[in-house]
Amino acid sequence: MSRPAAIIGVGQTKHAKARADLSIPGLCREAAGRALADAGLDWPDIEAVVIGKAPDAFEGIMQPELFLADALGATGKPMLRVHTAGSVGGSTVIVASHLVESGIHGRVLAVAWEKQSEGNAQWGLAGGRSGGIGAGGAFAPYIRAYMERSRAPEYIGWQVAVKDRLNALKNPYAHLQLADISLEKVKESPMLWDPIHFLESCPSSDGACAVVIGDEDAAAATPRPPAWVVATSVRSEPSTFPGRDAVRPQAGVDCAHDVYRQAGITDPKAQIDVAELYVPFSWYEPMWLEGHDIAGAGEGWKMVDSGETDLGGAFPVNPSGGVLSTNAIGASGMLRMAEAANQVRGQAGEHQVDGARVSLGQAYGGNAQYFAMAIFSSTRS
Amino acid sequence: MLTGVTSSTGVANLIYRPTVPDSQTVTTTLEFPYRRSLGPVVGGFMRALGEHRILGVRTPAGEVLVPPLEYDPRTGAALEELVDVGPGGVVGSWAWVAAPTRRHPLDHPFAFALITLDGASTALVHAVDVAGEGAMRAGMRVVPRWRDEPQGRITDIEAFVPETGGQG
Amino acid sequence: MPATDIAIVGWAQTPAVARTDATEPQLCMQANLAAIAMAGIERSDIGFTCAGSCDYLTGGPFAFVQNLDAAGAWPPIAESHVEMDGAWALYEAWVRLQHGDIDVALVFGSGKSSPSDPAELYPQQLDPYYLEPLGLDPASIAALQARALLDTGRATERDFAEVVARSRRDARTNPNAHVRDEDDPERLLAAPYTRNPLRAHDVAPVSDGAAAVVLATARRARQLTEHPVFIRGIDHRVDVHQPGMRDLATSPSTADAARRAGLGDAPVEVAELAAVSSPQELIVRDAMGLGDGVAVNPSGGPLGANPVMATGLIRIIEAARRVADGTARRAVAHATNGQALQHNLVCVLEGES
Amino acid sequence: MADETMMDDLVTLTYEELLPPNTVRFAEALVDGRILGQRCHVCARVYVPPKGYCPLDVVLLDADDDVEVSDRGVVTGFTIVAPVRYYGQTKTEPFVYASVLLDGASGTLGGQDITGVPTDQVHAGMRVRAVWKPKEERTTKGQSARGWGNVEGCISSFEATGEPDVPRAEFEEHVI
Repeated sequence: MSRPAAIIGVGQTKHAKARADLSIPGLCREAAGRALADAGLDWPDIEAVVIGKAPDAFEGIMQPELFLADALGATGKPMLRVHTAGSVGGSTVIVASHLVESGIHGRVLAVAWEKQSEGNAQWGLAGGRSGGIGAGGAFAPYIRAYMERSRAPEYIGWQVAVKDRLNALKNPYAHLQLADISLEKVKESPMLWDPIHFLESCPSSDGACAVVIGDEDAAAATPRPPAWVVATSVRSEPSTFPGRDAVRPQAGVDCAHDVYRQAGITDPKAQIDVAELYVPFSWYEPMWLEGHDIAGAGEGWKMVDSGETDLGGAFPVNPSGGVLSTNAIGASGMLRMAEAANQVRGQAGEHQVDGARVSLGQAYGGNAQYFAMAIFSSTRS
Repeated sequence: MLTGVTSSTGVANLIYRPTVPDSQTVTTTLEFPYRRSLGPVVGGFMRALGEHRILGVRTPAGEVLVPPLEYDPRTGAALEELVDVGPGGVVGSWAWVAAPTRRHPLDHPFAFALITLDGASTALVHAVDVAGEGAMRAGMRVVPRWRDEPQGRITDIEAFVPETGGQG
Repeated sequence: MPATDIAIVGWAQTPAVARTDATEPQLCMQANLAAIAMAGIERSDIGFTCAGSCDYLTGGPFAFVQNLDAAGAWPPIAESHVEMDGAWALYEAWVRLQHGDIDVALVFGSGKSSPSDPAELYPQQLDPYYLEPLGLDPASIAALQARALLDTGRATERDFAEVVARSRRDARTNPNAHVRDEDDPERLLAAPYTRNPLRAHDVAPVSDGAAAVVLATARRARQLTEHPVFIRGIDHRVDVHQPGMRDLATSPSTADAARRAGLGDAPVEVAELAAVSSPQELIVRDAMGLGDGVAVNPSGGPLGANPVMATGLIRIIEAARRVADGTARRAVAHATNGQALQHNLVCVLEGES
Repeated sequence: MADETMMDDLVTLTYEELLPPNTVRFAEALVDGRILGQRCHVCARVYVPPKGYCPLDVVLLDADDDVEVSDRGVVTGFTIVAPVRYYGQTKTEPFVYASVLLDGASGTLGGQDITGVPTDQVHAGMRVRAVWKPKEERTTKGQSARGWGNVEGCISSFEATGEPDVPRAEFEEHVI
């Protein structure tokens, strides 16, 4: 009963610390307009709009999708607003894909955004109170536990930080463009949340991302190759409970196995050509490689160390530069999906992985408790 | 059998507590000075207020939307042609606010109104400052009363007031 | 419209009150447990869970994360969340069930409005450039909409009072409602205006509460109950945001959603409408083309209890209840999102034919 | 030249909430020098502070499920936070942010300061005990109404006891 769905258009803003030249509708429309153009469509061609973003307090607008609906051409159409913390951009793509797979709509626009320069994410994460620890403070203990558990050397985190920033130099949309990044610079950057250095952390960005998801007819009519959505999954678990493994959350394991099963993947490392993983702090690259059973226990950091996750490596991770180079929180998860889709469409530009046919997009959120994952393919499975 | 409103079938530990006295309360304030970038259309509108001008935006169909948006809200099409409207206009629907809140633009009773400015195809929501609700009626003509020191906000119009000179 | 029939097989709501000391996850857990018990399922039967809530009601960014505790998310579950009324969570779950790989879904909506003052909070829900700085509050918007309706000549202030009176009378027999005050239209009309042309009683209260629904595919529903309530049609449409750029006296998005949900295909006996002001009920009735023979808001509706973010889902529950108990063969529920009926959902329910 | 017109928007919202009963009991016990948890009557896990339910078994818990736990425990994880400046932030100096698994509890108490040793000697596995404020300074104020209370009104920090470290294997599953 489930019909095929494909990403047929992708758009994103030029991400920056502050897009002071744009209003919030302007930011979202820059991404959405590019996605429509990529798909060869115009606003009236869209049947429904799904909007995702992280907490409303980041911009101080309650349910901002209400004032954004008509900016995104949704008047007279169904509109949904998804909020699953940091994973929301990924969840938004999945909700939109369900609208197509279910046969309800033929062409759906999904938009995710955050304009962090209008407020302060640290303030928001602290619930508006003093003494906030930021996402880094929340995740640092898990990172430390991973380091102890896996016996990974501390330079692994520096390596990821350098790799993703070098990849970002090949991505004109990426916020950070750090041409002079080096292991030494990462190591010498201030310690923000021990063991996380400043340069091992994501920036705070203004940005939006949009994708058009279409059915078979829509995919056939699009000017550029589609990325078929061959598997999607979401998994959530409570934020804290006695016995929870926050280093390798079960929800992340289950979510990964669900998409592998749907896509017929038995050896993810061999069968997936490229992955865009939500890595806001450098250590999350090896943590997710292990947490999603791409690498065995204690083996994820060795993939980093051997260069396997480099753009030219056997299993490239975040060729776009990832969250470490652009973090507009609500958009970040969708950017993973959009970049993964563009890889199998052959539309990733300078950071294209040669011959990519199968890609993985992943987003996580909350206290590493919400997961959204999808597998894209250049061919219908 | 589906019966009952709040089903408690098989649930032993429903511990719903109704309203209780205010013995244990906690008060928190969520406060932040947001700083918004406005873009060309909203920004143009706000800047014009400082010159005591009100702008709308023209659609391809020839309508003039006030307040101006970067897009046609019915189609999503991009809009950018700003044009002067008003500053006078006509009140449509209105609501009398007998007791203003902390957030309202005036600290004494006033009306919120939908005001169609001269040359506009849509209505602007703003405050109308009159002595009492008896002075309000649909079709009345109003003009803006400008704030002395513009702040680049919609409240640079303090309120609309009845047009003097016997019009309407 | 997809072919897969989905049915409502369980539901529950906490009694809505003006203020409770229970936390939102505690409220949600009560509703979820009761709905699951009523459906006669195990938590492990649930293939998808979707929640609806709003962080800003209690002022906690990520407040919804704690509500996950109430969903039974261990072992981990397939779950989503909308920053919308639970009726839209039900919509998302209904879409998910169309895939055919799962057969049961849990939906819940919740909100604690008591910590905040709507007049202070809700300007934050409006356009941040043109409307929020004016402090435009929900009662004022409702009053602008009310006068727009009065000016068409299609309704009078007495009609508003009649809606309030009927709602309060009906709320009296609803153990989940909490506004059961004055119900004489004459005396209601004698009350002072708070936002001329509206009086305090014309605008819904805000309440604390949660509600939950269990959905199942038709095959599974028939195994679970002798009286499944089928979703015959569900659709939602959004309208223009700026109050001055649309006709507040009509609701084209409601009319369109009703048409697409197949409301007009056969008569309904009961309509549960998420009208949060008395004029809104008249506008929604008109948009749906409901005749005088339709019982509107027999639960008392939002004027009797309005746990924001659950109010729309409760309309679906109240309509389903009347189909299940035989009061109605066919019923319609309406939910709304935003101010002045900006975004509307229509759900048509029927029993086994 | 791009239009970079800006608009300031100070948003101030006030919330007044009732504390849930589980938090009221927790706060009152703290003033009395006791740390309360709630033991799930299904799985026997002890939640500190009490939430009023067990999220794993999805059962509601009430006063009958309250249990007292020790004011001693082990650091299971920590970080040192260099505070980021933002509106309303009063912290300016780096601070320890540790999770403490109290003896008798199944889950940790997050966000605790660790004293009695230099900051760079804080480590997972070290034994600590609560440093109680003088009785007259203890308060029930400062609790959150969101369902998970805190100890700040009555306990100023946890200090190292000097006992031998606890092996990681004994708390591996309680790093949060």
